[in-house]
Amino acid sequence: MHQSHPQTTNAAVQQLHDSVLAFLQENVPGAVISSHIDYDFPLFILEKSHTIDALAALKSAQSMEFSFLTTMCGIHYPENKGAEFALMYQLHNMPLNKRIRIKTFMASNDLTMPTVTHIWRASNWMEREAFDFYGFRFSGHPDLRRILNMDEMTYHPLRKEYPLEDAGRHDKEDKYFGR
Amino acid sequence: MAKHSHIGQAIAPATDVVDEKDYTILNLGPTHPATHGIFQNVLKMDGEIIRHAEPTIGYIHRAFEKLGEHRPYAQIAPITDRLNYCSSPINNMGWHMTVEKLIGCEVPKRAQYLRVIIMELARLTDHIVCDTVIAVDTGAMTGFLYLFQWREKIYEIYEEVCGARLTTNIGRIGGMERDFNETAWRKLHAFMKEFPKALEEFDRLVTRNRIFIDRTVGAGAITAERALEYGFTGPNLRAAGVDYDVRVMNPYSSYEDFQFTIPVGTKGDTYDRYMVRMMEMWESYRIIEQAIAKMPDGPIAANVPEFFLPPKELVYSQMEALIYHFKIVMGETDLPKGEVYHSVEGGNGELGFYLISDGGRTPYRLHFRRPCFIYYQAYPEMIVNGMLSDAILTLSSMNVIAGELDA
Amino acid sequence: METSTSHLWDYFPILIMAIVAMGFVVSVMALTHLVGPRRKSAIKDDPFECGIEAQGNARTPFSIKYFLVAILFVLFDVEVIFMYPWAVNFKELGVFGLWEMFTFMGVMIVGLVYIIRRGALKWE
Amino acid sequence: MSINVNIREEFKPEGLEGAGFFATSLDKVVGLARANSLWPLPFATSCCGIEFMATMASHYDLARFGSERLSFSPRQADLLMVMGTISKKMGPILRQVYEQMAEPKWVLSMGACASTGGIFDTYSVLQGIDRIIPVDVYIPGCPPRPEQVLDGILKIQELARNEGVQRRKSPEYKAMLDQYGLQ
Repeated sequence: MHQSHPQTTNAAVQQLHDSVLAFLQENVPGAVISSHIDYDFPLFILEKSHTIDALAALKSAQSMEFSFLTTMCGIHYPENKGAEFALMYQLHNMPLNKRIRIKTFMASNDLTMPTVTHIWRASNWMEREAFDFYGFRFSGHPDLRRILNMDEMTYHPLRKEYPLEDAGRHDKEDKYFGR
Repeated sequence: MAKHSHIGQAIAPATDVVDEKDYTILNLGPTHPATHGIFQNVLKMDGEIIRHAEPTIGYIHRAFEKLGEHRPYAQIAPITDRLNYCSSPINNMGWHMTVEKLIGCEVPKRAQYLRVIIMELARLTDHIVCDTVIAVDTGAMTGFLYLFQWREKIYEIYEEVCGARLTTNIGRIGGMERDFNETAWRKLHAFMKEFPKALEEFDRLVTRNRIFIDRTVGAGAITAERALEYGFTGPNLRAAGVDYDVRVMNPYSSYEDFQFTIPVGTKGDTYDRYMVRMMEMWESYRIIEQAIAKMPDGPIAANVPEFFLPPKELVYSQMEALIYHFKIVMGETDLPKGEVYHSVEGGNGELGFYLISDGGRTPYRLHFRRPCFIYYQAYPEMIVNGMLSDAILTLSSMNVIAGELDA
Repeated sequence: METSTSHLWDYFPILIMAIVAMGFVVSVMALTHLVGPRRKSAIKDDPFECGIEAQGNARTPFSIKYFLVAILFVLFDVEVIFMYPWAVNFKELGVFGLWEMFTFMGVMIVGLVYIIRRGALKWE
Repeated sequence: MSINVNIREEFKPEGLEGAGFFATSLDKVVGLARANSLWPLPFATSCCGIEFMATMASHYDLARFGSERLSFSPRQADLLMVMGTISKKMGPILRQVYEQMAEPKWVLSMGACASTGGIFDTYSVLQGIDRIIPVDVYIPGCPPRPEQVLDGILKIQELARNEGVQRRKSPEYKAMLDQYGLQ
């Protein structure tokens, strides 16, 4: 019923996308798997092992200077086999107001990723939150432990297979909610 | 007591280095009057000087992001109220704009102006709470008692528009649920007429107050580079000297039609954060003035019937409205596939909504970019080697809202 | 002989007032102790640590500066107490009393200046 | 020099009244004293805490009911006002603060989150504080309006006024505490 809406591709975003794509292909060969534009945000899907070098280059290079890490989070795609988990980094070049998004996929059995705390200090708690929610192991993180949930929690709640509700609730029988 | 062997001589200020094991451990714990919220800091103190701070958060973690995956789109707006509950309309509008960007609908001009008025009123309430709390923490209770009166007046305007005071759930996907009725306009004009006098009174009471200046200047300072390094946005970043404001850099809801300046501090200490919020209150006031003056006529909602909740009188009279009402309330409307990020200038910084939709009735993944969560990481670095009383002031001047921190 | 006892007699009202005062204090304490509910428990006797179980004990050494500031406060507080009798019979003492007190305060102010110059109140 | 003090009818305990004195049972006097001097401990965690600030501010002014002095330490608190979401991480802290409060103590659970977990039926939220501590008055609302909070305070005052002196030593009270595992 819903028609897929045209992706808004104005010229500036397209030009930003091409320049960053060219930069990545030239400086970190083999990193970019695919890239497209999502609603005024160029999105680059990078290969897991090259992600850290690409991020470091994007920050330090004169032409890029993505010196601000807007946000970072984990995503769980249970249905695509071999790449069940993804990590999203969103970078922002404040002086020129250029914003891009980097995504990298990984299988559920090796959720390890080098840390970016030495590149952006803001990512310290973001990585701890990603670990707390999805179980990503960030190698080299100064203090990787749960940040929002109780330390005694055994599972990683944001994964799709875990229920939302708290098991201790017995006044919400399914039959009242048509479940 | 070998450590203080020099006590026999004149009482020169002892700058001896107290070694590690002699620090007293102070627990600025979850329930503490000065933290204005629920976070814990285990401080290692050398007398009054803080040598080491170890924060713990998550005491009201309510799993917003998991909730976001289990609720249909119309029902997520009430959750976003509870993020930064001092200025919940800004969160609501941010969420509505994110979904509007996803479905690609253009909100009519009048609705955008109404939204700007509501958001700037919300920024006023947020900054009133923060500035009065800074004043209370330095001992000036009167400012709090007087200026809170005006927050009640803003709440009365909210009540006219959406019926709620604090958790407003204002606006809808596609526009505003109803226009300002006559009493809302009357209350807004009355507020606009008298608020400057009250704000000026508070300004005179606190801003040039000798005790306030002595206490806040230099307390919890952070440089612009460190602030950017820690991901600061909003008034705390502007206090450090970087003029980044989402309303100006990526304007939304026709903010580009209004003239307003961005106040910027220099040293990034508590006084600068206080002053930036104080100046921003004047700017918000000016924006509301311009919005009232240039208020265009026209519809208050875009023509997206499958997302915009129809008004009740239509639901009872027309068949389509009844069907759309039922589908939206039961959450049966699917949204297009896509990945969108939209950010608004919240009370504390850039509040971002990262939404991945797989075409279903609920978001596939919803991540909130919560400014408090990101800039609160710098708190230990800002208070070390400062006095304990400065640490309390720094915390209240950063305006860390626990709801947004532990979302 | 009689005058000596009558002399003593003048102080009898003060004795009564003291007894009543002490009596009030003791009786209120006893009443609340008897009437008020009490619940002893291990957790209740723990020090209040903002909701966390208390670790370590509170008898750790703390900085000497706290003691210094407290003693200086007591010192100047006592100075103010000396002004009460002066304030009571301010009229009778007249100008002589004024100068008397000014010299007393002058001595204290010299002490204060010495303390500030020495930086005892600074917290570095 | 007896001034005629007219206590409002519904608050006036029965008792022998004469010129300048009023004789009634000890329970009534203690109840009257407790009810009108409740020192609240504002256990404010989230949105209800901000609404409590509005209740404390000059417009709704909780001080009119004798609760002017907030005590943030449980030692001098009579009334534990739990306001906002209590997550599972916060549960032990809430129990600790409750147990360290001085007797007699009352608990007022403000808002849907404190009373039943509210809209946050999630893995990390304690679904209602009455699972860990006994609660006297629940205030619905998310957040309740300040008038509702004042009504809740009046209900707590009603309880305090009619409680009498012996309740906290009674076996039923002891049994109720054991049921929660509180000493």
